[in-house]
Amino acid sequence: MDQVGLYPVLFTSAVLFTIGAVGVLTRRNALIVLMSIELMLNAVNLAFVGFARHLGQVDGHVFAVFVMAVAAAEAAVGLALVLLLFRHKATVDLENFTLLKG
Amino acid sequence: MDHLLTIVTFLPLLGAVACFLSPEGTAKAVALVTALLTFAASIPLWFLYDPAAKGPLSWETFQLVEGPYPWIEDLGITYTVGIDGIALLLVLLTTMLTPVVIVASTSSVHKKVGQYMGFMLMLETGMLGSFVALDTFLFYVFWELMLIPMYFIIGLWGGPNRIYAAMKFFIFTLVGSLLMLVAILSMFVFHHQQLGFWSASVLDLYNVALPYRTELWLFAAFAVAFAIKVPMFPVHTWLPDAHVQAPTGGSVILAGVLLKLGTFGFLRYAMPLFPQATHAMGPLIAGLAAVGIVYGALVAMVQDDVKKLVAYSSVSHMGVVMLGLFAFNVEGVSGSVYQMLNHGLSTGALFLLVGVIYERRHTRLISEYGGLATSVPKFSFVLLLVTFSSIGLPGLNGFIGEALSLLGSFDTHPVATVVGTSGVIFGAVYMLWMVQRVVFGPLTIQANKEMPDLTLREVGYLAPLLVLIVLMGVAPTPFLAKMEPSVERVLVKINAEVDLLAERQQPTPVGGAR
Amino acid sequence: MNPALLGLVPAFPLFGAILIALLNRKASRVVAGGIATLMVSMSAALSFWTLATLWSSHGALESLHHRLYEWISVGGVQVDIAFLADPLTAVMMCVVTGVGALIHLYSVGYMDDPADAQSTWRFFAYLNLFVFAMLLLIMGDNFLLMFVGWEGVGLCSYLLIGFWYKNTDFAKAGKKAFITNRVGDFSFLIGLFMLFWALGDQATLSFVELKGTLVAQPELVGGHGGTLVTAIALLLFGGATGKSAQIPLFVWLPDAMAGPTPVSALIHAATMVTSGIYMISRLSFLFAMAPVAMGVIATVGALTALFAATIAMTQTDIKKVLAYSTVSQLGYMFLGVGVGAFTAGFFHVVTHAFFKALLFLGAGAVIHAMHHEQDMRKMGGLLSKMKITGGTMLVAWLAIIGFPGTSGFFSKDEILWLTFAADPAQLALFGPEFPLPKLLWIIGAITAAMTAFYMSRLVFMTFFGAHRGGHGHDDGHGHHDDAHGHGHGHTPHEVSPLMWAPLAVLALLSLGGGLLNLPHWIHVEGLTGALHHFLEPVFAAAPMSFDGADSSLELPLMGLTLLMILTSVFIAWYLYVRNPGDLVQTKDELVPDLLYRGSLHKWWVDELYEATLIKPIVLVSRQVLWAVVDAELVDGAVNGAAKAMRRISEVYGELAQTGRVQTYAMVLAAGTAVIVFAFAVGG
Amino acid sequence: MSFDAGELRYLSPEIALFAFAMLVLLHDVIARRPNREVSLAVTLMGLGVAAVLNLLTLQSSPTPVLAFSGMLAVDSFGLFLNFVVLLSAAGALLIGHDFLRRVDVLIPEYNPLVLFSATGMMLLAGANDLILLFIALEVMSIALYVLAGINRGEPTAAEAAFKYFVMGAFASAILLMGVALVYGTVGSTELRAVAQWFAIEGNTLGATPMLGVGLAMLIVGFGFKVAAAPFHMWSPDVYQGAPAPVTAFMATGVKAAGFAALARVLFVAFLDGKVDWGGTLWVMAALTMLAGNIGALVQKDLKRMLAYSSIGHAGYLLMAVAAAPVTGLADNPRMGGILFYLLAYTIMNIGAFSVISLFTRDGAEDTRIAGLAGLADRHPLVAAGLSVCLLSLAGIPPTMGFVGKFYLFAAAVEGGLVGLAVVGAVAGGIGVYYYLRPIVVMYMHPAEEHPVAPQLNRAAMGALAVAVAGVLLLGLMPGPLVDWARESLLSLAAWSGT
Repeated sequence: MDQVGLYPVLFTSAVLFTIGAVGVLTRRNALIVLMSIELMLNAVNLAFVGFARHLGQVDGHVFAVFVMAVAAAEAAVGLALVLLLFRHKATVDLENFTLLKG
Repeated sequence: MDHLLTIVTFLPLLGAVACFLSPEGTAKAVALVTALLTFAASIPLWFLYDPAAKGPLSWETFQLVEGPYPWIEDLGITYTVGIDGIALLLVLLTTMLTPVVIVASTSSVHKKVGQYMGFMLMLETGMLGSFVALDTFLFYVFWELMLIPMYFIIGLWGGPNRIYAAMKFFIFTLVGSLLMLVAILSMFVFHHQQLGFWSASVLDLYNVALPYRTELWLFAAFAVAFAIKVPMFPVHTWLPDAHVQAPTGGSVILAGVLLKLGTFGFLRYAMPLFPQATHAMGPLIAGLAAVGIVYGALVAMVQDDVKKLVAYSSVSHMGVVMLGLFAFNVEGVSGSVYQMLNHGLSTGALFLLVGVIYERRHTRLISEYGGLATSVPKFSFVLLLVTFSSIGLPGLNGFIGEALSLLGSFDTHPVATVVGTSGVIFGAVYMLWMVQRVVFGPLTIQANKEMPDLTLREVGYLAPLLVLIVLMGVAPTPFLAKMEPSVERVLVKINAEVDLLAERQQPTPVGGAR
Repeated sequence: MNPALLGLVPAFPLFGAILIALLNRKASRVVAGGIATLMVSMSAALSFWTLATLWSSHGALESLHHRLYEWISVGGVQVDIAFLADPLTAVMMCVVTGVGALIHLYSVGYMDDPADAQSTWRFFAYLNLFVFAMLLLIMGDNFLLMFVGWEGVGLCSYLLIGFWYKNTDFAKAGKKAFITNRVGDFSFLIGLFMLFWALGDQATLSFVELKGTLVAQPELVGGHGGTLVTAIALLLFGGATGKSAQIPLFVWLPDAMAGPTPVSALIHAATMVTSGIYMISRLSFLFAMAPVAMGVIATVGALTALFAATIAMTQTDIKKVLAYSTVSQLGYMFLGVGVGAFTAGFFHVVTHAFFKALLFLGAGAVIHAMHHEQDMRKMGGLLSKMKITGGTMLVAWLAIIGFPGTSGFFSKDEILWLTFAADPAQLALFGPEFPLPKLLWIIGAITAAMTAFYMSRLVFMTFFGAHRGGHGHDDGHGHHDDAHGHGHGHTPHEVSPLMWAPLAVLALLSLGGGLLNLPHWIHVEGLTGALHHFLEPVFAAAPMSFDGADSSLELPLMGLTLLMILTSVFIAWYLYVRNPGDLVQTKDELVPDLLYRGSLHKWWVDELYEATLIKPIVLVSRQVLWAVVDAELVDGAVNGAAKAMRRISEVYGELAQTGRVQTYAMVLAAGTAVIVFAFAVGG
Repeated sequence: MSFDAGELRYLSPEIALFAFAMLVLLHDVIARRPNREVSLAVTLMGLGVAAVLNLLTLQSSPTPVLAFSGMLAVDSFGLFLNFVVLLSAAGALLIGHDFLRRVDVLIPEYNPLVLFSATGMMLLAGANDLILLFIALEVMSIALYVLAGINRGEPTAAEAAFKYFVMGAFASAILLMGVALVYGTVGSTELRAVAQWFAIEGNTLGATPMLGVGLAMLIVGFGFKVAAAPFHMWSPDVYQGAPAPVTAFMATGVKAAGFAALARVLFVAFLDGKVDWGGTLWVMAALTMLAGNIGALVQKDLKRMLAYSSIGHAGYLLMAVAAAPVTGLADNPRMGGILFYLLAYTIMNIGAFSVISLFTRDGAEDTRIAGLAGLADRHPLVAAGLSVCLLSLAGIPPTMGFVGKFYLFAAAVEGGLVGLAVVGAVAGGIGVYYYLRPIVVMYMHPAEEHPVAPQLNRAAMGALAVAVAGVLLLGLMPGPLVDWARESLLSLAAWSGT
C-alpha cells in the first residue's frame, strides 16, 4: 500500500462513485439502486481514507467510520421502504411506482 | 387634529373589521356610518390645507404631515403621511364617493352584505393610504392592499364571468407593480449610495440624481405599473372585463378612484423621480395617450353593452389625463388633475346610472332600452347631464379639465394633442349615440314602460355628484387654487434638470415649458 | 347704464330656465311660456338700454365691461366670468333678445298641441336656456366663456331638435347637429391652443387683451400674412363652419328642422347659426392679419351660398327650403366678412335675423294651420285663408330676395358691392393679384338670382294658386308616433294673435331694417352708415380697403343684380303660378335630370359623408379595432400569455415530472455535471 | 483536541430535544395504551424546553463561540434558525395530532421522529464542520424518510417516501463526495480552515480544481435539500405523497436547515472573492423561481401545488444568497432577509398546511383544490385563515411574506442583481395566479355535491390562528424581527471575516 499514491486511490474512488451513480440512474430494481448508493458512499470512504493517508491525518479515517455508521442506518431505512413498496405492488421494479407525477 | 390623516385613512379599516363581524342587517348601517364619519373627518382637510405655502418640493410643502415614525429602520422605512394639493383633492374625492357607493350598493348587493361593505371600506383605506403616503414602501403597501378587496368585490359579487375578470385584474396589476417594487428598491440603493443614508421617503428619493439610462429603466418599471392602472392603451384590457363584471359599487370605485392612482402615481413618483426619462419618454407616452383617446372612443362606440361602453370611455378619458400630465406645464398638469376628479365624478355617476337601470331590467344591452325619457324622465335627465359632463360640455366640470389638459399638452406635443383633441368629436359620438338609443326614440319594450323612475334614495346618492359636476364647472377656481402650487412644485422638479440639459444641447426646446 | 347690470342680461333667461324646470309639469304652456317670454323681454330691455348707452355716447364709451368672478386661473390661463358689451355685442344682444322675445311669444301660441301639453315646460326651459347660452356666447369677454356659450347653444340646439325625442329620426338629427358642431369645435379648439401658445408670455384668452397684444406685437403670431396667424385663423374659421353651417359642415342644419318651428326660427336662422360670423367679427383684428384665410372664408362663404341655393331650388318641404336658404344666406355673411366687409356681413346678420325669423315663423304658422303639414305640394292658395301670415311672409320674401327698399336689399347689396370692390390683396387665397373679388361677386350675384327664384317658388307654392291640400297629413311628417288625433283636420285658418303679432313686428323690422345702415348713396343724416359708424371702433384694428373697383360701377352693378332677381321671380311666377298644374314635368323639361335629382337629393352630400366617413369609421371600429385589435391582438396577447404559461406548466409536468424517480436523479446528475464542470473549469 | 464538558451547554437545546424524544419514545413503548394527548404534551414540552435553552444559550453567548474544537458554531445565526426549526416541529406536531388519528396512523413514533429530525436540523444550523454537517443532515433526513412513509397503508405515501429516500441518499452521496474533496484539498473539514486556505497566496480554485468540484458537489447536496432547480424534481411527488403534517415539516424545517447549511458553508468558507459561486447561484435562483412558479400553475392538488410553491420560494431565497459574493455580508444588511423569510415561510406554510390537514375523508386525505369549494360559506374563518396564508405566500402586503420577499429582493438589488430581481418579479407575478386559485375556489365556487367536511380540531386550529396572527402582526410590525434577523446573519461574518 505504501507505494500507492493519492491519485490511483482517487481514481478508483471516482470510478466506483461513477459506477454507483450510473447504477442509481439506470437500474430498475429498487434493491440494486440501494446497493448502488452504498457503493457511492463507499467510494467516498475510499477517498476519505486516501486523503487521510496523503495528508497524514487520522481525521479522514474517522470520517470513514462515521460514514459507515450513517450508511448502515440509511440502508436499514432504505430496505424497510423497499419492503413497504413491495407490500403495495408486489414488485420492486421502479417503473411501477409512478402514482405521483405531473 | 395632529393625526387627522391617519384617522381618515384608518377609520374605514376599523369600519371594515366591524362590518366583517357584524350581522348582515346592521352591516349596511355600520358601513354607512363609517363612510360618512370618514367623509366628515376629511372635510377639515380642505380647510387645514393651505395652498399658499411657498417653496420647492420638500417636507415643508407637504402639509398635515405625520411622521416620519420609524417602521423598518434599516431601510429607512417610515410611516409618513401628508398631503399636497393634489392628494388633498383625491382624498376628498375618495371619501366623498365611498358613502355614495355604499348607499348605492344597498340595493344591488344582496348576499354577504357585511363582507361586501367590509371590503369596500378596506378598499377605501387602501386608496386613501396610497394618496397620503409619503413613504414609498408605505405607498406600495397601500397600493397592493387595494387589490385584495377589489378582487373579492369583483369575484364575489360580480357578473357571470367574474372570476376571470377578477383574476385578470389582480394579476395584470400585480405584474406591473412587482416590477415597480424592484425599481423602488433600486431607488433605495441609489439613495444610499449617493446620500449616505437609507430612506424610503419619496421626498428623500427626489434628491437622487441618476444617469440617463438608469433613469430610463427605472422610469419604465414605474411607468408600466402606473400605465396598467390608468389604464393606457395597450395595457387596458383588464379594465373592460373588470368593469363589466364588477358590481355597480365596484365599478364606481374602480373608475372613480382606482384608475386615478395610476395617474397620481405618475405625478407623484414616476415623473419627479426620473425627470430626464420622463421628458425622453414624453412623446411616446403622449402618443400612446392620444391613441388611447381615439381608440377608446372608437371601441366604446361599437359596444352593445352599455357598461362596456362606459368602460372603454374610461380608456379614452384617462388618455386625456395622461396627455395633460405629460404636458410638463402648469396648465396641462392642473387640467389633468382636474380631469382626474371629473372622471371620478362623471364616470362614477355613469356607472351608478347603469346600475340603476340594470337593477330594474337586469340587462345592460343598449338594444334592450330605448325611449326611457318617456317612462323615467328623472333618470333620463340625470343621464343627459352626466353625459354632457363626460363629453366636456363647457359649463360643466369635464370641460375645464379637458380644455386645460389639451391646451397644456398642445405646447409640448402638438401632434399628439391634435389627435387627442379629436376625442371631443368621438366622445360626443359614442355618448350621444348611446343616449339616443337608451333614452330617446319610441318606448317599445313593455318592461321599459313599467320601469319606475329614480327613487328618493337614488336621487339622494346621485345628488352630490351632480352638484359637484355643475359646481366644478362653474367655479373651478377653489379647486384649482388648492392644487396649483403643488403642481408647480412638481413641475419645477420635473423640468429643472431637463431644462439645463436641453440648454446645453440645443438653443431652445420647441415651445419649452414656460 | 351701470355695467354691473350686464350680468343680469344672461341671468334672466337662466333664471327663467331654472324656474320653469323647477315648476316642470306644474307649469302649463301659458305659465311656462309667460315666464320665458318675460325673462327674455327683460333681457331685451336691458340689451336695448346697453345699446342706447353705447350709441348715445357717440364713441366716447368704447364698451361696457363687468367682471363677475374669477373662473379659471391656472398658469397662463386667467379667465373670468366677465361680460363685455361693445357696439358689436350690443347690437347682437338686441337682435338675440329682441327676436328671441318675439319668438318666445309666438311659441306660446304655437306649442298648443295637446299631445305636447306635458312637455311644453321643457320646451320653454330649453328655449330660455338657449337665450342664456347665446348671450354668454356674445357677451363673454374671453374665448372660454364664448366657448361655453358656443357649446351651450349647441346643447340647446341638440335638445330642441330632439324635442320630440320619441321620433328616432328627430333624436338622430339632434345628435347629428351636435356631433357635426363638435367637428367644428375640434378645429376651433386647436386654433385656440395655437393662438394661446403663440403668444408666449403674453398669453391671454381675453378678447380685449388679445386685441391689444396683437395690435402692438403682430410678430407674435408671425406678423401680417404669417403662416401661424393664417393657420390660427383657418382653424377658428373651421369652428365657424360647424356652428354656422358652411361647407363642409353644413349638413346638420337642414336636418335640424326636425325641431319645432320656433326653434328653427330662433336658433337655426336668427341667432345661433350666425355666431360664426359674430366670432369672426369679434376677432376681425386677427383675421385681417391673414389674407389667405380671409380668401378662404370669402370663397367658402360664396360657394356655400351658391351650393345651398342650388339645393333649395327643388326642395318641397317648406322648412327645408328655408333651411337651405339659411345656409345660403349665412354664406353671404361669410362672403361679407371674408372680403373684409365686417360691418356689411354683420348688417346682414341683423337683417337676416329679422326676415328669416319671420319666414320661419310664417312657415310655422302655415304648418300649424296645416296641422304639421310641411310639404309645399300640398299647400297653395293660403294667402286668402291666412291674410296676416301671408302678408307678413310676402314682406319677408321681398326682403330676402333683396327687393329695393327692404332691409335685405341694403345688406345684401352692401355685401355684393364691397365684395366687388374689395382689394384682392386682402383675400389673397390665390395670390394678391388674382381677381378673386370679382369672381366671388359673380357667384354672389348668381346666388342672389337663385335665391329670388326659390323664395318666390316657396311663396307662390304656398300662398298662391289653388289649395292642393287633402285632408290632414299622411306622409309621416307628423312628429308624433302615438295618435295625435286631428279631429279638426279642416281647412287652414289664420293663427291666433299671439302668433301673428310677432310676425307683424318682424315684418316691420324686415321692411325697415335697412334704416340702420343706409348706403352712402341715400343720404339721411344719422341713418346713412349708422351701423357702420357705430361699429367702427370694433373693427378699427382691422383696416380694410375697398378701392379695388371704380365706385361709379356700384349702381350699375346693383341694377344688374336687380334685373337678375326680377327675372328669377318672373320665372318662378311662370312656373308656379301660371302653370301650377304640371309642377314636376316642367322642371324635367327645363333642367337635365341629373342636375334636378342632384339638387333634390342635396347633391348626395349626406350619402357621401356616410359612405366615406361614418360607415368606414364604424366599420373599422367594430371589425378591426374592436374585433381584431382589442379582442385578438391586445387581449389575445394577454390571454395568450396566460395560456402559454399554463401550457408550459402542463408540458413541464408531462415531460419532466414523469413520476419516475430515475428521471429526477438523471436531471440531478446532469445538473451536478454542469455545475461541477463550471467550477472545475471556470474556477 | 480536548473535550470540555462545559461546552455541552452549547448543545443543550439539541440534547434536550433528543432527551425528550427518547422520553416520549419510551412512554409510547412502555405504556400499554399510550395516551396520545400526553405524548403530544410531553413532545411540545420538549420543544418548549429546547426553545428556552436556546434562548439561554443565545443570551449567555452574546459573541459567537466555537465549541467542540470548532465543530459547532454557537452564533445567533444558528440559534435563530433553531427557533425556526422548533416552530416548524411544533407546527408539524400540532397539525399531525388529530390528522394521524383520522388517517388511522396511530404509530406512537411520530412525535419522537419529529423531534429526532428537528435535532438534526438544529445541528445542521450550527454545524461548522463539514462532517458534523453531513451527520446532522443524515439525522434529519433519515427520520424524515420514515416520517414520509409513516402512513403505511397509503401507496402514494410509500412511493413518496421511497422516492425521497433514493433521491436523498443519492444527493447525500454527492454531498459527501464534495466533503471528501474539500477535505482532500484543504486538509480539514472545518469551515474556517477552508476560508484560511483561501487566504494563502496562490490558493485559488483555478489552481486546484478539485476544491471547485468539491464546492460544486456541496452546492448540489444543499440544493437538493432546499429543492433548488435543477435538483428540485423530487419535491412535488414527495410533498404530495407524504401526509400533510409531514409535508409541512419537510417544507419548512428542511428548507430552513438546508438554507442554514448552504448559507453557512458558502458564507463562512467560500466568501472571499476568490471563488465566484454567485453566477451559479444566479442561474439556479432564476431557474428555481421560474420552475416553481410555472410548474404550480396547473396543479390540482393543494399539497403538490404548495410543493411547487416551495420550490419557488427556494428560488427567492437563493436570489438573496446569490447577492452575497457581490457585496459581502456586512455591506448588505438586507441579507438578513434570508433568515426573516425562512421564519415567515415557516409560519405561513404551517398555517396553510394546518388547513390542508383538515381535509380527510374516510381515513384518506383529500387535498384536491376543488375540494375547497364553498368553504368560505361553511367555515368562513378557516377560509379566511387559509387566504391570509396564501396571500402571504404570494407576497401581498401587509403580510409577513411580503416583507420577507421585499427583503430578499432588496438584498438582490443591493447586490446589483437587478436582472435576477426582475426575473423574480415576473415569476412572482405568475405565481399569484395559483395562490389565488384556492381562494377563488373557496369563495367563488359553489360547494361540491358531497363536500369534504373539514375536520376541525383544536390543535390545528390553534396552529392556524397563531400562524395567521403571526403573518399579519409581523407583516405590519416587522421591525424588531428584521433587526434580529440581520444581526443573526451578520454573526456569520465573525467566522469568515467578511
